[in-house]
Amino acid sequence: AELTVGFSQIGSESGWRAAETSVSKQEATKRKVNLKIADAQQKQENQIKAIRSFIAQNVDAIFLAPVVSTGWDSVLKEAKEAKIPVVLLDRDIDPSGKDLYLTAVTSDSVHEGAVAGEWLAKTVGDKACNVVELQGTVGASVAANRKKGFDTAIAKHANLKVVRSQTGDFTRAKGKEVMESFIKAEGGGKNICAVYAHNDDMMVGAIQAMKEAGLKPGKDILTVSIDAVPDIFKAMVAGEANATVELTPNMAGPAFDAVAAFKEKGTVPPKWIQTESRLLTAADDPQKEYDSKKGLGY
Amino acid sequence: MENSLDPAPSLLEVRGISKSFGAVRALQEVDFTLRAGEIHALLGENGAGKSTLIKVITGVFPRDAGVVRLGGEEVAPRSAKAALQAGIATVYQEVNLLPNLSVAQNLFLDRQPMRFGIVREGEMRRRAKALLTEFGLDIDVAAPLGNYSIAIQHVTAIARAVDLSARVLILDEPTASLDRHEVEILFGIMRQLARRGIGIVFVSHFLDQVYEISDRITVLRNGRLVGERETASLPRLELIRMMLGRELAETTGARAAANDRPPREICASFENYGKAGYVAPFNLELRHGEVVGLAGLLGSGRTETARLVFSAERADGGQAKVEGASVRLQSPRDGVRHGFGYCPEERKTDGIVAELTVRENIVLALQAKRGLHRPLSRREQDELARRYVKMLDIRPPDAERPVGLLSGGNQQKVLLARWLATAPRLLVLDEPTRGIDVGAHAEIIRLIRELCDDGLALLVISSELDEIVTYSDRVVVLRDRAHVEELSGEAIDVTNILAAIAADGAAMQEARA
Amino acid sequence: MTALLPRRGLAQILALIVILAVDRVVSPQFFDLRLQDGRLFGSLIDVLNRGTPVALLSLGMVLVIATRGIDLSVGAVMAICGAIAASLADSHSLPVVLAAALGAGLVCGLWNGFLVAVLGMQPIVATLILMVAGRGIAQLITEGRIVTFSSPDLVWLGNGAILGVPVPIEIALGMLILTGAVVRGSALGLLIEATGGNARASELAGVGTRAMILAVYVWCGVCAALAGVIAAADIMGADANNAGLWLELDAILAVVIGGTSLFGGRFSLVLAVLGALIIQTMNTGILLSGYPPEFNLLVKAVVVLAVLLLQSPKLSGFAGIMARLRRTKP
Amino acid sequence: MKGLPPVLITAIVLVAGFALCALQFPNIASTRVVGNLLTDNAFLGIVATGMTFVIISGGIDLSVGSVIGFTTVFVALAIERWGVPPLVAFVAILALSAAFGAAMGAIIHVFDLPPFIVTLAGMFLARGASFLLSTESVPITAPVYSTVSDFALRMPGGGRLTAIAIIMLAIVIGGVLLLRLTRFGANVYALGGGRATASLMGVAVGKMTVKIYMLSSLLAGIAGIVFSFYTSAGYSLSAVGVELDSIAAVVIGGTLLTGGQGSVIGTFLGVLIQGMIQTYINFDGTLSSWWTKIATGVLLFAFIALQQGLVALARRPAAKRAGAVS
Ligand SMILES: Nc1ncnc2c1ncn2[C@@H]1O[C@H](COP(=O)(O)OP(=O)(O)OP(=O)(O)O)[C@@H](O)[C@H]1O
Ligand SMILES: Nc1ncnc2c1ncn2[C@@H]1O[C@H](COP(=O)(O)OP(=O)(O)OP(=O)(O)O)[C@@H](O)[C@H]1O
Ligand SMILES: [Mg+2]
Ligand SMILES: [Mg+2]
Repeated sequence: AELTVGFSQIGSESGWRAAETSVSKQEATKRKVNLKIADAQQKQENQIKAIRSFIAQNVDAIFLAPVVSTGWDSVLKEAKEAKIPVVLLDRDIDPSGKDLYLTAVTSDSVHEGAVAGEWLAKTVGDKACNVVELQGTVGASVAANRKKGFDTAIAKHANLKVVRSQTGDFTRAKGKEVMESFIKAEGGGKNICAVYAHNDDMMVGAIQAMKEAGLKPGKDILTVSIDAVPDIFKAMVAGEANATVELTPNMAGPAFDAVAAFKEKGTVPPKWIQTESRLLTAADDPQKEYDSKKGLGY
Repeated sequence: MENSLDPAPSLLEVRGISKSFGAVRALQEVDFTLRAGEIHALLGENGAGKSTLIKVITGVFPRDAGVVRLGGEEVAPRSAKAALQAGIATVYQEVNLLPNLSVAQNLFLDRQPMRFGIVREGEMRRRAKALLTEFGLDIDVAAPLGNYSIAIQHVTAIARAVDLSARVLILDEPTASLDRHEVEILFGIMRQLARRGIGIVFVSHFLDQVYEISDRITVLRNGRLVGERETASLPRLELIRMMLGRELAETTGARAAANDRPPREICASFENYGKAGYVAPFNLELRHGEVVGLAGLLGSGRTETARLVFSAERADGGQAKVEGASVRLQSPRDGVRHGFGYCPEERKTDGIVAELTVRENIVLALQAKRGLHRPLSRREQDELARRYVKMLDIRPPDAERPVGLLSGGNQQKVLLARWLATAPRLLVLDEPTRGIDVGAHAEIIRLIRELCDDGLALLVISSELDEIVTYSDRVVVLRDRAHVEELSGEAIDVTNILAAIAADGAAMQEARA
Repeated sequence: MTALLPRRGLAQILALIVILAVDRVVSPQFFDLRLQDGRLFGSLIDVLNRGTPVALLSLGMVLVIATRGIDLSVGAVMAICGAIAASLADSHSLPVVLAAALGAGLVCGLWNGFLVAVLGMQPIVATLILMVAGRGIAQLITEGRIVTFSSPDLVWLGNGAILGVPVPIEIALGMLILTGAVVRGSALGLLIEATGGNARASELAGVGTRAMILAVYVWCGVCAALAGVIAAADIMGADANNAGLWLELDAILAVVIGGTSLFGGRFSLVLAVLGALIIQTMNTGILLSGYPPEFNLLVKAVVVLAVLLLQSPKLSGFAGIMARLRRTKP
Repeated sequence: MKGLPPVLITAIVLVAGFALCALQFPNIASTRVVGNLLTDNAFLGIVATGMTFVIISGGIDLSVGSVIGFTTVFVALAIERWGVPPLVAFVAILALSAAFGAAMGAIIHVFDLPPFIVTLAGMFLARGASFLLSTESVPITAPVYSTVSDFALRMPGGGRLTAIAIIMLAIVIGGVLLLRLTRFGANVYALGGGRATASLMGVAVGKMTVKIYMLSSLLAGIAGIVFSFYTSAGYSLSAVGVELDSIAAVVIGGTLLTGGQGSVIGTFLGVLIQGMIQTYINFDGTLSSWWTKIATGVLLFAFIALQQGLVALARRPAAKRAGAVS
C-alpha cells in the first residue's frame, strides 16, 4: 500500500533547509510515498500543531525535524497512543523521549564542530593562530553544539585561540557585517589567522568582507565552515575558501527506508541512524561537488 | 493676609496666581474670590486666560505661583481627580467626555454604583436616566455618547459635573452650543444649586446670560485681573470696556437697512437636494451678496443642510448648480474646487489641525485648492498669515504657534481665515460666533456684512436668533430634518422665526418633557 | 530648508555623539579612516554603509507614520525586490533590473495603500498581510535558495564607490535629498502633516487625504525596494529568507527616535535618517565591543530607552538645558 | 449591547470558514481537531486577552512574546537547576512579569513615551534576559508537568480538553467579566476614548496605565507557564513573533487599534480563526514554505475583508431604517 507520511519541517530559513525539503520530496517520489509537508515557520508551537493534525489525519508515519531539542514529550505520546511511528530528522531531541520515536536520522552537530576544529588544528600546526568565530542564531541548539564541538577540538591546542565570537544569525548579510567589524577590531585583519563559521552562508558573506578589506581569504586568513552548500565550493574553486564539513540534506531517504521496513516486516531500526560528516577541502575536487549539488534546491 | 469684609463666607480664594506657557504669560498674579451660594461670572476676551485660570485651579496645569484656598484651607490639587475629590467639579471648555462610552458610563465614570466589585449596569442606567430627565433629555443612555449631537454631549457633561459638585461648580462656556430651552433648564438648576450653598463659576460670552444669572463678575484681560464687581451695579457698556479695554458700539438685534438692494445673481442653487435619513429634499438658492440664515432647534437638520451644500456629504438625489451650470458635488474637494468654503461647528474634530501652526492652518484650504505642484512659497504663506492674523485680530499674533495652543475663540478665527484665504464664492458658516467674545463677535458680524457686500454668498447657521435677524437677507427655518419655512424681507424677526420653529411646538414640548 | 533641518534635532545629535564616544571607547580605532582600493575604509564608513537599508526604509516609513499609519511589510518588500533584482541581474541590463525591482516595490506600496486608504483597514493589519505573504512571494521567486548573480553593474551598486564613498551611502543621501525636495518642494509635506494631524478636518478643507495616504505607502514601497536591491547587491545574492527580516521594527524605531510621533502629524526626514544612524552606530559598537552575543539585545534595549528618555518632554531637566541652548542660538 | 454586532459577524465568519474547511477535509469536523485548536492556541488566547485590554486602552504591547520566552526559561531553570518547587517558581515569575509590565506602564505614563517603542525596548530586554539565563533549551521533568500535560477531559469523538485549554477558557471568561462588568474595565475603555479627556474626568490615568500593562505582562507570564506545560521545557527562543499573532487576533476580533472599542470574546474568536487557518494549511500538507506564507496572508486578508464587508453591510440597513422614519 502507498504510504502517507507527514513531515513537520522547520521552515526555510536557509538554502540548506530548502535543499532538505526538496530532496525529501524527490526521495518520496522515488519511493511513491505520499509526503505531506507542514512548514512551521521556525516555530515549535507550529510544529506541535502540525503533528497534532497529522495524528488527526491518521497518517502512516510522521517525520519531525525538531526546531529545538525539548518539549516534544506530550505530543509524541499522543502519536504513540495513535500508533503512528515518528522519525526524527536532522536533529535529535531530549533523551527523556527515547522511547517516543522510532529512530533518528541525524548528523551530530557537536561532531561537525569538532571536525572543523581538528582540520584547523592540523592545518595550522604549531603556529600561533587567532580564530574569529561567526556563531549561528543565539539560542539555536545547532549553534551551541557547533561551538561546543569546535571549542573542545581546539582546546587541546594552546596555539589556537578564539579571539572574537559574535552571532551572524546564520545569514550572509550578517556574516559579512560581523566580519567587517572583526577586521576593524583586529588591526585590519592582520591579527586574524582563521575564521570559523557555523554555516557556509555566513562564510560566503565573510569572504566578501575580507576581499573588500583587501585581504585574501583562503590565504591570508583560513576559512572553515559547515554545511557544504554549493556556493562554498564555488569559493573553493576560486581559492577563497579552505574547508567545509558536509551536512547531507538527504535525511528523508534513510528515514523512508526505515519506516517502510518497519511497516512491512516489523524491523525495528537502530535508535540512531547517523549521517556522515564529511570534511571537504580544496583537495576534494570542489568543482565536481558544486556540480553535483547545484540541482538539489540549495 | 487679607481681611475679608465679604458678607458671605468666601468659599474659593485664589491669590496671586501666575502661569506661563513658555514665553506666553497666560496669567499674571490673578486674584479671584468665589463665595458660597453665589453665581460668579468670569469674563474676558478670547485668550484672556479664563480657561487657563480654571485649569490651574483644578490642577490640570501646574501653577507657577500663587495659592488657592478652599473653605479657608490651602489646596493644591495635582490632577482633575484630586480636584474632584476636594469638591470642585468642572465642565471644561471643549466637551470633555468620551464618545466611545455609553451616556450612562460617561455620567458615572469612576463612580459607578457597585456591588461585589461589579458595576450595577441597570442601576447606573436608571440613575443616568433620572439625572438627564432633570435636564430635559430623554435619550437612550445605553447608546454611545458619540451618537448624539454636540449639544447633547454638552448637556451630559454639565449633568455629570452638577451631579458631582460638592462645593464648587465651574462651568467653562457651558451654554455655547445650547439653545434657549436648554439654557433655561441649566439656569434653573444653577440657581437651585446656589441656594444649596454651592459656589458656581460661570464663563460665557453671552452678556445677556451673564446679566440674567450671575451675582458678581470678575473680568480678566491679557492674563491680568481687571476687576470684580456686583453684576447689578455694573452697566453693560462699562463691562465691555473692562473686557476690551476700549469702547465698543455693541451690535443690536435691529436689522440692517439693506433690504432694498437690487436682486442679485444666483451663486448656487439646489433643487430637490437631499439624502435619505439625513435631510429631506429641499430647494435652496444662494445669491451673491446675500446672507441666508438657517434657524431651527438642535437636531433640526441645520448642520446636515450645511454639509450637503458644501459637499461634505454626498446627496442621493436632486440637482446642484453653480453659477447656473450643473455640477456634481461628491466630496469636499469638489466643493472647494467650485469655490465653496465651510467652517464646521465642531472645530476641534472637524476644523483645526491642532499640531500645525496658525500659518499652516490658514493656508491649508488654499493650498489644497491650488494642488500639490503649486506650493505657496513660504513668503506667500507668511504674508497670508500676517494679513489674517491682523484682520481678525488673532491672539497671540504669532503665526508660528500651534493652533491647538490657542484659546477656543481664536481657533474659530483661524478657521474663518482659512476659508477667506481661498477667496470663496460661497461660504457656509456653522455657528461662527460660538465661543467668541463680544469684541470679536461684533467683528465677525461686521465681517459677514462686508463679505456680503463684496459679493460673497453666505449660508450661516446660528442658534442666536438676534444675530441671524441682524445679518440675514433670508432665513430658512428647519424642523425635524426638513426645511419648513423661508422668511425674507420684513418678515424676518425673532418672533416669526420662533413661530415657524414652534409650528407644532406643542408636540415638541411634550416630547422633551 | 528649515523643515529639512529643524530646530528639534538637538536630542538626536546629542545621542549620536554620546554613542559615537562610547564606540570610540570600546574600539580605539573607531574613527580611523583609510583608502582601500579607491574606497574609504573604516568603522565610520561601515556605520553609514550598514545603516543604508534602515535609513532608506525610514525615509518611506516616516511619511507613512506622519499620516498616522505604519508599514510592517517593508522587510518583506525588501526581500521581494531583492529577489527580483537578483533573478534578473545576469540576464538584463541594470536599468531594466532596477525598473523591475522598484516597480515591484511600487505595486506593493499600492496594495498597502489600497487596503488602508480605500478599504479602510487598520494600517497595522493591512500591512501585516503583506508582511506575511510578501516573504512567501520572495521565497517563491527564489524557491527558498540564495540566488546569486555576478552582474558587475548590480554588484557595483552594493560594493562600488564614487569618489571613495561607497555607492549605497550616496544612494541613501540622494534619496534623502530627492524625498526632501519632493516633499518640501511641493505642498506634499504640508498636506501629509495635515492628513496625519487631523484627517477629518483636512478632508473638509479639501485635502485629498486618500491620495496622500496612497502616495506615502507607494513611496514607502519604493524606498523598501531600493533598500532590498542594495541589500542584495551587497552580498551578491538574494536571500529571500532573511533579507530585511525584522528591519521594519528598526525602521519604526528610527522614525520614533527621530522625533516623529506614531500618532501622525509633524515629521522630519533628516531626523528619521539620523535615527537610523543612531541605531546602526549602536549595532556596530556592539559588534566591535567583543561582548558575547547574548548581550546584544540587552544593550540595544538599554540604549533605546536611554535615547527615548533623553527626548522625553517630561524630563524637564534636560528639556530645560535644551531650551537654554536653543535660546542662545540665533 | 456595545460591540456585539462585529463580534457576531466574526463568529459567523469563523463558523462559515470552519464549515468550508470541513467540506474539503471531513476530518476537521471532529472534536479532536476542536480540542487541538483550543490546546494549541491556549497560550495565544491568554496573551491575546491581555493584549485586548492594552489595545482598547489605546496602547500596544510588543513585549509579550519575549516575556513568554523569558518565563519558560526562568521556570525551567528554577525547577530543574535551582531546585525551586514549581508553585514557588510560578509565583515568582508571575510577580516578576507583573513588575516588568508595571515598569513599562510607568515609563509610558511618566515620560509620555509611545507604548510601541517602550514595549519594543521591553521586547529586546526580556529576550536578551532570557539569553543570559540560558541559550540552551532546558527540559522540565518535574512530576507536576507530566500530571498537568496528561490531564484532559475526554470529549465525545476522541477529542481532549486539556488542562491548558481549560486555563485559557477560564482566563478568557475572566477577561470578559473584568472588561465588561468592572470599574477597571470601564476605565480601560475610557483611556482608549482619550487619555486627556479621561484624566479630566477624574480617571487616574497613570495608575490605570500601569495596571493595564501589568495585566498584559502578567497574562504573558501565565501564557509562558502554559507554554512551558505545553512543551515541558524552557527555551529562550520560544514564542518569537507571538506579539504580532496576538495583535492580529485582537484586530481580527474587531478591536480597533486606535483604542476605545473592542471585546475579549472577539479576540477569542480571532485566535480561533488564526488557528483554523493554520489547521487548514496543515491538513492540506502540499504547501511549500513560501506557499504556506502566501496562503496565510491571503486567508488573513480574506477574513478581514469579509468581516469588514459584513460590518459595512450591517450598518447600511440601519441608515435605511433611520431614513424611513424621517
Ligand atoms: N497648553 C497651552 N500651551 C501654551 N499656551 C496656551 C495653552 N493653553 C492656553 N494657552 C494660551 O494662554 C492664553 C489664555 O488662553 P485661555 O484658553 O485661558 O483663554 P480663554 O480666556 O479661555 O479664551 P476663550 O474665551 O477663547 O476660551 C492664550 O494666549 C492661549 O494661547
Ligand atoms: N434634544 C434632542 N433629543 C434627542 N436627540 C437629539 C436632540 N437634539 C439633537 N438630537 C440628535 O442629535 C443628532 C445630531 O444633531 P445636529 O447637532 O447635527 O443637528 P443640527 O440641526 O445641526 O443642530 P445644531 O446645529 O443646532 O447643533 C441628530 O441625530 C439629532 O436627532
Ligand atoms: Mg476658554
Ligand atoms: Mg449642528
